[in-house]
Amino acid sequence: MLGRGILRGLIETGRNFCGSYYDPARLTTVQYPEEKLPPQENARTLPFLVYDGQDPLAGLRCTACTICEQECPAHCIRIVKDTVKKPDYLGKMQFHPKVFDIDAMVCMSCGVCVEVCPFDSIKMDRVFELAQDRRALVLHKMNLAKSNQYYREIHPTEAAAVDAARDEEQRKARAKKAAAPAILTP
Amino acid sequence: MIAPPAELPAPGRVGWADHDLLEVAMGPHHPSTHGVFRMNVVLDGESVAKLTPIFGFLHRNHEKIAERNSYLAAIPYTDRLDYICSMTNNWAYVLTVEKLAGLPVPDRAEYIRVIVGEFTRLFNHACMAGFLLQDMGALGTPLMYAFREREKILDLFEALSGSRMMCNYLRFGGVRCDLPGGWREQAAGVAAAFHPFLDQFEALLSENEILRARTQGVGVLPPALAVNAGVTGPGLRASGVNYDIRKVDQYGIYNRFKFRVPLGARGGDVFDRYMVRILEMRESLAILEQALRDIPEGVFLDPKAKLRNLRPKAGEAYGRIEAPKGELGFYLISDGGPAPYRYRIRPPSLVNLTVLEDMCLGHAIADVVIILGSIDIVLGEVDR
Amino acid sequence: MHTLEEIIARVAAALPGARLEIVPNNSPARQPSLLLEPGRAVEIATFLRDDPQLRFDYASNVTGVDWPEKTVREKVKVKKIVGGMEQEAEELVERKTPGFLEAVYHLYSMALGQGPLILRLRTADRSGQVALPSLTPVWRSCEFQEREIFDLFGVQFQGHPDLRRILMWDNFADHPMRKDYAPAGDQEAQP
Amino acid sequence: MNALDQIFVSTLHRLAGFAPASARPLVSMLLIIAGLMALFGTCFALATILERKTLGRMQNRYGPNRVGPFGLFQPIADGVKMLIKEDIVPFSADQALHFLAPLVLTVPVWLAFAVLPFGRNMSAIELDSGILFFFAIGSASELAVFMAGWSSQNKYSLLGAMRAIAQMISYEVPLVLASVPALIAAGSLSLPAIVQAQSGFALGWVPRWNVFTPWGLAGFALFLIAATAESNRCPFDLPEGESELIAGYLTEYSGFKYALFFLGEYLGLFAVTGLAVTLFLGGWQAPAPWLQWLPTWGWFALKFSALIFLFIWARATLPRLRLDQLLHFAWKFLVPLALINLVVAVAWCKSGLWQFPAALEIRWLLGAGVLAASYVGLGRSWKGGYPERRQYNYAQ
Repeated sequence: MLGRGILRGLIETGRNFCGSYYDPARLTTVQYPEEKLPPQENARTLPFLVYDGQDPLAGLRCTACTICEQECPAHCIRIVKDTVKKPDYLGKMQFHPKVFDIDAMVCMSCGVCVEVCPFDSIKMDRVFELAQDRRALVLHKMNLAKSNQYYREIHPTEAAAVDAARDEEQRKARAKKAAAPAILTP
Repeated sequence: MIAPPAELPAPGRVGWADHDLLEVAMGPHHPSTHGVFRMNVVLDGESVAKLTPIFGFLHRNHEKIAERNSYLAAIPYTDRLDYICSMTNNWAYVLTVEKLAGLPVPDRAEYIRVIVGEFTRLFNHACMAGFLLQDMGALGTPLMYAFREREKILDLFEALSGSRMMCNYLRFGGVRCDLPGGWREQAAGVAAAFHPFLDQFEALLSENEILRARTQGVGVLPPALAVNAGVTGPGLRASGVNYDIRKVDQYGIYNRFKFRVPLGARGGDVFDRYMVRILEMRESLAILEQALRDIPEGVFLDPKAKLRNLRPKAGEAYGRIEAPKGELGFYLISDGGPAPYRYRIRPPSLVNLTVLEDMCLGHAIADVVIILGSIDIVLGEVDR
Repeated sequence: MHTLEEIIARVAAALPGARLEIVPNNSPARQPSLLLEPGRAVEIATFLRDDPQLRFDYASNVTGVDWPEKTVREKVKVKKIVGGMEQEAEELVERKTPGFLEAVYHLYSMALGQGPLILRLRTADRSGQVALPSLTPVWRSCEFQEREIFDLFGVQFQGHPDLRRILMWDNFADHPMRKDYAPAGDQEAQP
Repeated sequence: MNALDQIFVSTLHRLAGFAPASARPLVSMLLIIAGLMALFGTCFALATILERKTLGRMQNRYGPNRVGPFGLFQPIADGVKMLIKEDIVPFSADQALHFLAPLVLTVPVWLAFAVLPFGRNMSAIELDSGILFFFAIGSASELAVFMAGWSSQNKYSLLGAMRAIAQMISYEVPLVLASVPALIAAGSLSLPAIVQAQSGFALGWVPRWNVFTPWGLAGFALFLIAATAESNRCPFDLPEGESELIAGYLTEYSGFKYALFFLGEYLGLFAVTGLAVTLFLGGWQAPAPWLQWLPTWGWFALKFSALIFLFIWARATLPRLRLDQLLHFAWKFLVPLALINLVVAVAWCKSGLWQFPAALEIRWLLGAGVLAASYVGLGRSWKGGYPERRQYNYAQ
């Protein structure tokens, strides 16, 4: 009978119309500024540098090894190595970046730098309200540095795993150091 | 058409003197061309006399970029090829590099790849049906239904890979990270909720007389022309040719799943292409249920897989997968260096457009829009 | 799945005097290819498509590859008089292999479900004679992809129904995908 | 409850009383005009917002709710935006025609409201041939659409205008044919008389509305389909099919002229809905005897908004027909069905004289049978329209 399909379609949208008043599955709008969806734990936007302790610049984990600069697909990271060496969390003397710029206009937040970084010093942030009125979109070391505490907040499971590995290495290094003097004094 | 007064510029007068033909440029700034795609349509009254597609508006020379960067650095760029199905783009590229370098892939990673690949096919076909109806004038209701389901799947992808559309999730020899806790149950829930959505979608559309009147017998693609013109994917199967790369190449672990390949019933018109995609969605759901049920535990990335300086031996490889839009292939030539010597993408959308003019000749201008919608192209992949 | 040798035998039997060469490919993908001489390419292609045994009815992918001149330094055994005695001696010889443009066709058989047969067509050199026979009359799927090779590599396909640029704008002069392409104007904006 | 029912009529007389006796008819007419324009102006504003909210709800979203409580000030915002927007006229456009087109579309539509009976003796003019006047006015909109399409000198608007002309003319015929049975039943062309003919209740509780007779139901369905096509609403919104012709004859219009076109389209819809309510749903008659205490214009408003909801509902669901199918549907399906409906209606009125028992039931069954048979027969004969059901097989 001509029109039966049209009627079934009308019934379908009718059911949706009535359903939208009582069935949450049929009204899926999130009114953005007032209601906000809880951010996913794995979400990633622009990268940031992790620092330990209190002082953002001194506590940076980054050792300016420029692996991320080479591997970045969009070539948006620029690193200038500092001349003086400073001890890192294992006591080894490491360089530190004098200049660490990320051009936020070029970065496509792909996360490749996080994967290739051997020192867990660069991680992906989760903040996505990045609109600003200034055109200064080249993020310098100062704007990039964020505390490990903040990192543990936004990516709990990942941060816990990273911290556990670092503590393990620190413990092994300290145990090696404690055992080392015994060998030196025959 | 009444001749315009002499002093006014003659609108688009075409060479054919004897016929009053009207040359209309549809696109690139046109509401229904699925991106920046332009068609110069020569109209004889309302029916199409000639149609020339024009591409290149979204050309970023992705292949040149990939030939300058390392193998790993090309993966985030493959997300931007067919920007609706980023996971399957990654898969095609990673599959080819694994073929080129001979890298083994653990079982759990293969299962994860099938799961995310089939999820991508689900919402790609749903979006295609939604956009097709939008072109037909159904004010976005089917599109909104399709997008509502797509949002659920994109949330799963964001929980898994970090980003909704630009997933950058697959790596050579596996996947970037394991399934987060509870993801499998959520995914099973979303897959289960997809059946009622499909019934709702079919109730709204497949029976609709206006939809059938507008699409049956429109844009018929004969099988012989389809094969010769290299049309692949649901468009080819709608013409009755049984060629699904998941069954032909059996890449990944598709031979472990039981699923059927729907074929067109009436020689491949727009309605067939629409219905084949709807039936394919049900098959993808069947695969998803099987994959989610028996995904094994174990390592998700081959331990020996080198992430950074992967330098495959000199040689070449052509790998291809059944992407939602057709056969997506990658052809890599390596000269032993860190970057591919030649990096070529076989775009299903571009090759499927070869037959656009053949299907549109003689149809009304309203049908041209629907035929283009039924081919399901994405300009990121056409122009690369 | 026919091995390349069988295919060459069949082609030689059907088209006497057609010279086909096997180009090895030692990557784990094990996909060796067939080098055709451009003169009889269309004939061979039509045979490959229509032969009941082969039926390669689907040209999946058409790729352009640019092989510029390479100076190859090889150690060559040369007889040389050293200190009055004739000896074998290693010597570095610089050999320039001529550059050429190449069109690679990946063929599949949808009817028989057979895997990739790879054909290679090579031009004489990279500047003057860059003409190749177009295989669009045989497989229509090559139409847009051959236009792309013409646009990005500069290979002139003879017999192509509508050879013009497909991606770049029409009055663009150079061919961007060539290895020696230097983009005019500003370099990539370094941060 | 007569006071509340006649509240508008009494206030009108009281206000007209202030004017001198000679000017009284003029003043009362001016008051009526002012009242109608105010009423249907706000009705237009409300309709735009309620349409967008209803469409939204059917698509699992809210619809505009940011401007004012529940988005009710949205029409004001749209109106202001339309006023502020620059009014671009294409250089090669025919200036005079381009300017006149929206006016020629909107002004006649206001006239159509003069004859509609909104309540008991509440129609602006009591014309004897009210429906004739209505259809004469209704056909002026085609001219305006073509003026707009032609004067914009734009390919798309020309295609859109030619489509609009073909569609509107071919749907004028079933519109008129579908309303003729109601006239036969009432035996007069004047709308209040038609409403009067539909008063009273058969068997105690079934109102004597035309829609409860077989020919009335068929006529009502035909009338609604033709009315959708007449007012260019989905599934017949071909003239400004966005996906193909950008905006059809509206492409070159912007600013307030664009808003005028929308006003004209909505008013056309209101007028045709008002006529449908008058002809088939018993105008301002109450549906049940114990409900008659409610004011009559209230019942008219209720039925009116129910029909408007029906149009919005169709717009959310149905895709658009192609031009040839649209014309085929009109001439090969609606017009024959309307003619058959006419024959059944005449037989129905003549058979009122049968005396033998159960005359009413037999009459009903006969009418319904003939109409149903012709509906299915015509449906099957329409090759394009009757889509085949396809069986999809799977590879091995």
